[in-house]
Amino acid sequence: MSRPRVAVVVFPGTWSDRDFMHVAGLLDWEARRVWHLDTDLGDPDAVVLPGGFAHGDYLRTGAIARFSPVMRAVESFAAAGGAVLGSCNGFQVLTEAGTLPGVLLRNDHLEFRCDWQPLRVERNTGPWLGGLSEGETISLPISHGEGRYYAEAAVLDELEASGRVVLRYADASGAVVPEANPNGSLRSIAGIVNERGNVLGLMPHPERAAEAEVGGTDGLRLLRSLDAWLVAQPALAERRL
Amino acid sequence: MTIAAPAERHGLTEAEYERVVAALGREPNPVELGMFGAMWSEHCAYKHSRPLLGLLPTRGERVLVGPGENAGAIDIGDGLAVVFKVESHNHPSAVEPYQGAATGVGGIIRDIFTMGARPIALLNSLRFGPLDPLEDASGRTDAAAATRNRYLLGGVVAGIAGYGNCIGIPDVGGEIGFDASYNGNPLVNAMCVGIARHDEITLARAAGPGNALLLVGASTGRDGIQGASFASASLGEDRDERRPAVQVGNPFLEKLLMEACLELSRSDAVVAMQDLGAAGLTCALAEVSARGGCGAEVDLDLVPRREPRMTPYEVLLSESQERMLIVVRAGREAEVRATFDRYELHAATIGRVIAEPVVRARFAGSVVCEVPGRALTNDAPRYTPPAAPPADLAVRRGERLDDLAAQIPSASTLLELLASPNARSRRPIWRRYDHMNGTNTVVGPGAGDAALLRVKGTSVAIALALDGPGRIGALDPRLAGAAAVVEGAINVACSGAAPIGFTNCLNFASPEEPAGYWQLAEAVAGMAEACRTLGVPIVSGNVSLYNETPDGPILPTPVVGTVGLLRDRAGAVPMRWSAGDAIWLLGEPAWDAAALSASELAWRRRRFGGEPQLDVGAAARLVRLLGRLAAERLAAGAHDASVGGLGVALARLAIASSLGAVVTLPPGAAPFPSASLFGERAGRVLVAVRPAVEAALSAAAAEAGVAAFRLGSAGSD
Amino acid sequence: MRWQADVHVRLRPGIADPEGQTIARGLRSLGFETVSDVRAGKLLRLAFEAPERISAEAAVAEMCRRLLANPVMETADWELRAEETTAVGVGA
Amino acid sequence: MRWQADVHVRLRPGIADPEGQTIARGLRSLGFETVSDVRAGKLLRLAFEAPERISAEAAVAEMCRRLLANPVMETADWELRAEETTAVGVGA
Ligand SMILES: Nc1ncnc2c1ncn2[C@@H]1O[C@H](COP(=O)(O)OP(=O)(O)O)[C@@H](O)[C@H]1O
Ligand SMILES: [Mg+2]
Repeated sequence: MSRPRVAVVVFPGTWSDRDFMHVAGLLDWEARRVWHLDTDLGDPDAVVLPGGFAHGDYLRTGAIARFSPVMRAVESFAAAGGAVLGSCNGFQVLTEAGTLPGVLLRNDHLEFRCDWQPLRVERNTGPWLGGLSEGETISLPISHGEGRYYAEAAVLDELEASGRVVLRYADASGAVVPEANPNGSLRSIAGIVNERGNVLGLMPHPERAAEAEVGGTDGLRLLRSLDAWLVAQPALAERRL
Repeated sequence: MTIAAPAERHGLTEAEYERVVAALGREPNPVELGMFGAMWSEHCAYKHSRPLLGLLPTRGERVLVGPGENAGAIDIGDGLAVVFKVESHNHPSAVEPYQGAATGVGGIIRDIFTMGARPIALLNSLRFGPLDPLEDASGRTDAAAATRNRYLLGGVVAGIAGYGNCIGIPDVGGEIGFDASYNGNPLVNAMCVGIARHDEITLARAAGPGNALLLVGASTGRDGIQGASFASASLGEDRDERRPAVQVGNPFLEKLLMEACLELSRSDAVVAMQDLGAAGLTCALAEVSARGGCGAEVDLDLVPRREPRMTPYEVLLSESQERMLIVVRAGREAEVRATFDRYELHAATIGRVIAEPVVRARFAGSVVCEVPGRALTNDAPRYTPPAAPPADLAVRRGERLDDLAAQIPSASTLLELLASPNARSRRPIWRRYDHMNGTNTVVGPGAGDAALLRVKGTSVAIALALDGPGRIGALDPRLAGAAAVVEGAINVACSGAAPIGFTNCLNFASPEEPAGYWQLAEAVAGMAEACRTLGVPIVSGNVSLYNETPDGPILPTPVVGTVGLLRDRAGAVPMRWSAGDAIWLLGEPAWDAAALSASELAWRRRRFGGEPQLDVGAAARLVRLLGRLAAERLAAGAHDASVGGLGVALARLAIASSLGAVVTLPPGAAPFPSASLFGERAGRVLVAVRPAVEAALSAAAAEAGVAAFRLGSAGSD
Repeated sequence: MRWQADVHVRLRPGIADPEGQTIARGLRSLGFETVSDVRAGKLLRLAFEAPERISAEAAVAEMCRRLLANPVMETADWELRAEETTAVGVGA
Repeated sequence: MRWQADVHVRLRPGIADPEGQTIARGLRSLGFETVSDVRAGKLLRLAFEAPERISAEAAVAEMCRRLLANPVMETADWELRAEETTAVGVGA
């Protein structure tokens, strides 16, 4: 199969696009930046919404970004079942846009937190998690001031029941305990997927964990999941012939 | 027109006023007087420090740009340069810690991208008064002062984090210290490091009459008017009246400015770039034109404003943040403007470069100022005031510490030092900074003596450290200057890198007091000597004077930023030992009682005197040896002794390695065991060595003329 | 006609408010021991134009709905006044 | 007696307000083109006790001065009401 074509969405205050582009090189993806004012994603196989402070994160993270012209294209791409990854600020934008439920509030300790964080992989379905094993503990950097996942109890129950809570903050042994929760997220939620499972939102930064030299490679494994998923999508494969 | 202000108001003395009249050949008008007041302030003109700075070595084979531009630049091979500078924002942080620190970070980042370099790292050096009255052995900190210090620390760290995290530049290291002399006068020094291709380095020299002057970024408000003169006065009781409108940073806007300017630095449509900092538009116009040997003519009506009814004086001296002056080749404005448009930035053409070497501004049709750029910059007065050591210095230096030094060290003393504010873990600070953005951080904060950043696309890493000298300055400011340089060089050398350049920030009290000027002069001389001995130049820096409150001056605090180069980062040396490693101490031993002077232990025991020492020549040999040990893969781990001496350094290695060690100090340490274990004399490094190469290590040390002692081995519980 | 609206954005009851809690703790440690609760919210003063009060009200409501508050966690109410007059109306 | 105070912390006039500016730009790009200005501030709802209105007023004033607003760049005003009554007074 040809190289995955990945659109990396760039809002004015986005910065992880540069790191995603670097990792795309390691993964041999054909990645392209798409400016937030563009209305056309350029027919990609997957879309990434990277970390940053889209519009300075003034008012609320992602509040203004969700109205950017590019978001209409992202939403219809997602609605059509395309693979979408929102990391950190990208996750915040997706919740503001209503593509994913809930909201990310200020960390319970009120501080920004940057660290390596163990995560338990709860589900390994969908485009982004297939390369991981259920129940395994991976380590990815977190770097955010507003990552406290919140949703009403009924929404949380529905997420749990449908297996859409895919990543939880854990300790090094994989135990999901309050002490390992870096921001006060309800039910230690670090990542969720939409109903169809094609859209993943997570607070951690997989693109920062792609080389041993800078601390780890679990992020590379996560991102590489896309390749196999694309091959397994008959509709996509056909389109790409 | 503005109200006529007396020369006094602008901080100029009568003699300086006469000098202005002589430079202009006439009386200045009120606007011009305000411009001179700001430009001839200590902050902009370096009146008391410029003659001293001449002592610093600034040249070297690798130096591409030395002092005088927005930042220094040094060649690191592969057609790349490292561009860096450190700057203070002490006074603004004392008034509004969050915004003061945030705008300090914003300012130093602008200095780097103005040069056409992409910022890849920030570091910060901080000083505060004690957070708890019980932590102040000098007894000068009451509960209210401690509460204020906690508020300042919280605000400053949040401000550094707020700006750096938002703009997306990792903060990879720094240092922090506490002493009662910083009560109410914290120090906030921020360093920024960027990488540029040689051919994209952009200087701030206007040229080509007819070229356009573009003002880009934030609109202009009444922010920080007279900020330069504020920064040049002590934080006295009248500081409320002096207080300029607090500047508020906008890292989001600066991100856009940065991306646009970096894109433009690759275009030949841009002749020069200059950021607007202290003294705002006045300083930017004066500096670009003076550097370029030409002039500038602007129409102040074209400056986008945030507030109504601003006077020409206010427009010329506003310190609104996130603004850049861009000199654009005539006829290419549309193209440059299109780039700024793409980043949703407003760019206004406010004037032109002219051949005549003056800064001329119009407002509502008439000329409101016409001043030679050089008069505002190069012709500022220079002073060499009287210098004299503090009257009680000889007495304090005469204090003997033998009794303390002879005490048998106890585990509880070690624990006390490890937990002391000046030595305890900095994790609560650095985990609030994004230190991984850009995925270049090979060694981040807390993991080594220096941060190590890879340069993508090369085999190279650069090592970064920012260091101040602790309390030595109270007893020997010359040594303090030297110690800051030596500590920086050793910190980068511990990671295997060779130091290639320094930047510095001189934080001192009033130079108008003989003791204050003496401290400044001594420290600069000590820095200069140490740089010469190491053969490493200083390529940029900043001076912050008048750091004092009614309670007294701060400790002399020369802060040094060090950049090291590691050609092959696969050979980086970690701060760690492994089971079975032999542990060696390299460097001149400090087994004498004087090694305790100015140490954390002595201070905690209310022993504030003594005669600190440092053998800079030996330290330079050690730095070179460490480079060789890394290159030959002889060192498996390294860490230098600093606060808390060898004792704390050993404990830190044990913690970092999750593995203990058994060590025995050599017989020479016996007479003064506490000094040997807790003395803080710089120039000593602990090295972990695989047993197979111990002989090679000791031969290399002997050859380098570096003293070496085998202390024990790791892993034997 | 020019209008000024003071929009108050508050966290929904029941949502944890660590910022408010921290301020409450700070106040108590400063000696204001009776402070039992603090809730932190946002205050936004908007200046805009609209032909008449009814359309001004509608505009503010719409701005709140679309951007200023996220209904998952926040509520908004406002005070609207015509500039250069003192009439005050309260909406929600 | 229990009191509730709504404290409004605003930036002093003339102090730059990047958050307000960004929100204003956001509103304009959503089609609310007449929005000329937004100033962002904080809204703090305090619950505390004080024997009577006069001491309650004094307490809020003191809390603002000592913690809630930095006078270098902010001003504070408030509305104070006794809980379980509807009397409203305005202070500054
Ligand atoms: N203000 C700060 N900001 C960021 N990192 C810091 C700060 N202060 C200290 N650090 C980091 O914490 C670690 C320990 O610092 P320090 O105690 O000064 O080390 P040492 O004395 O061993 O040289 C270093 O990695 C340093 O970069
Ligand atoms: Mg060190």
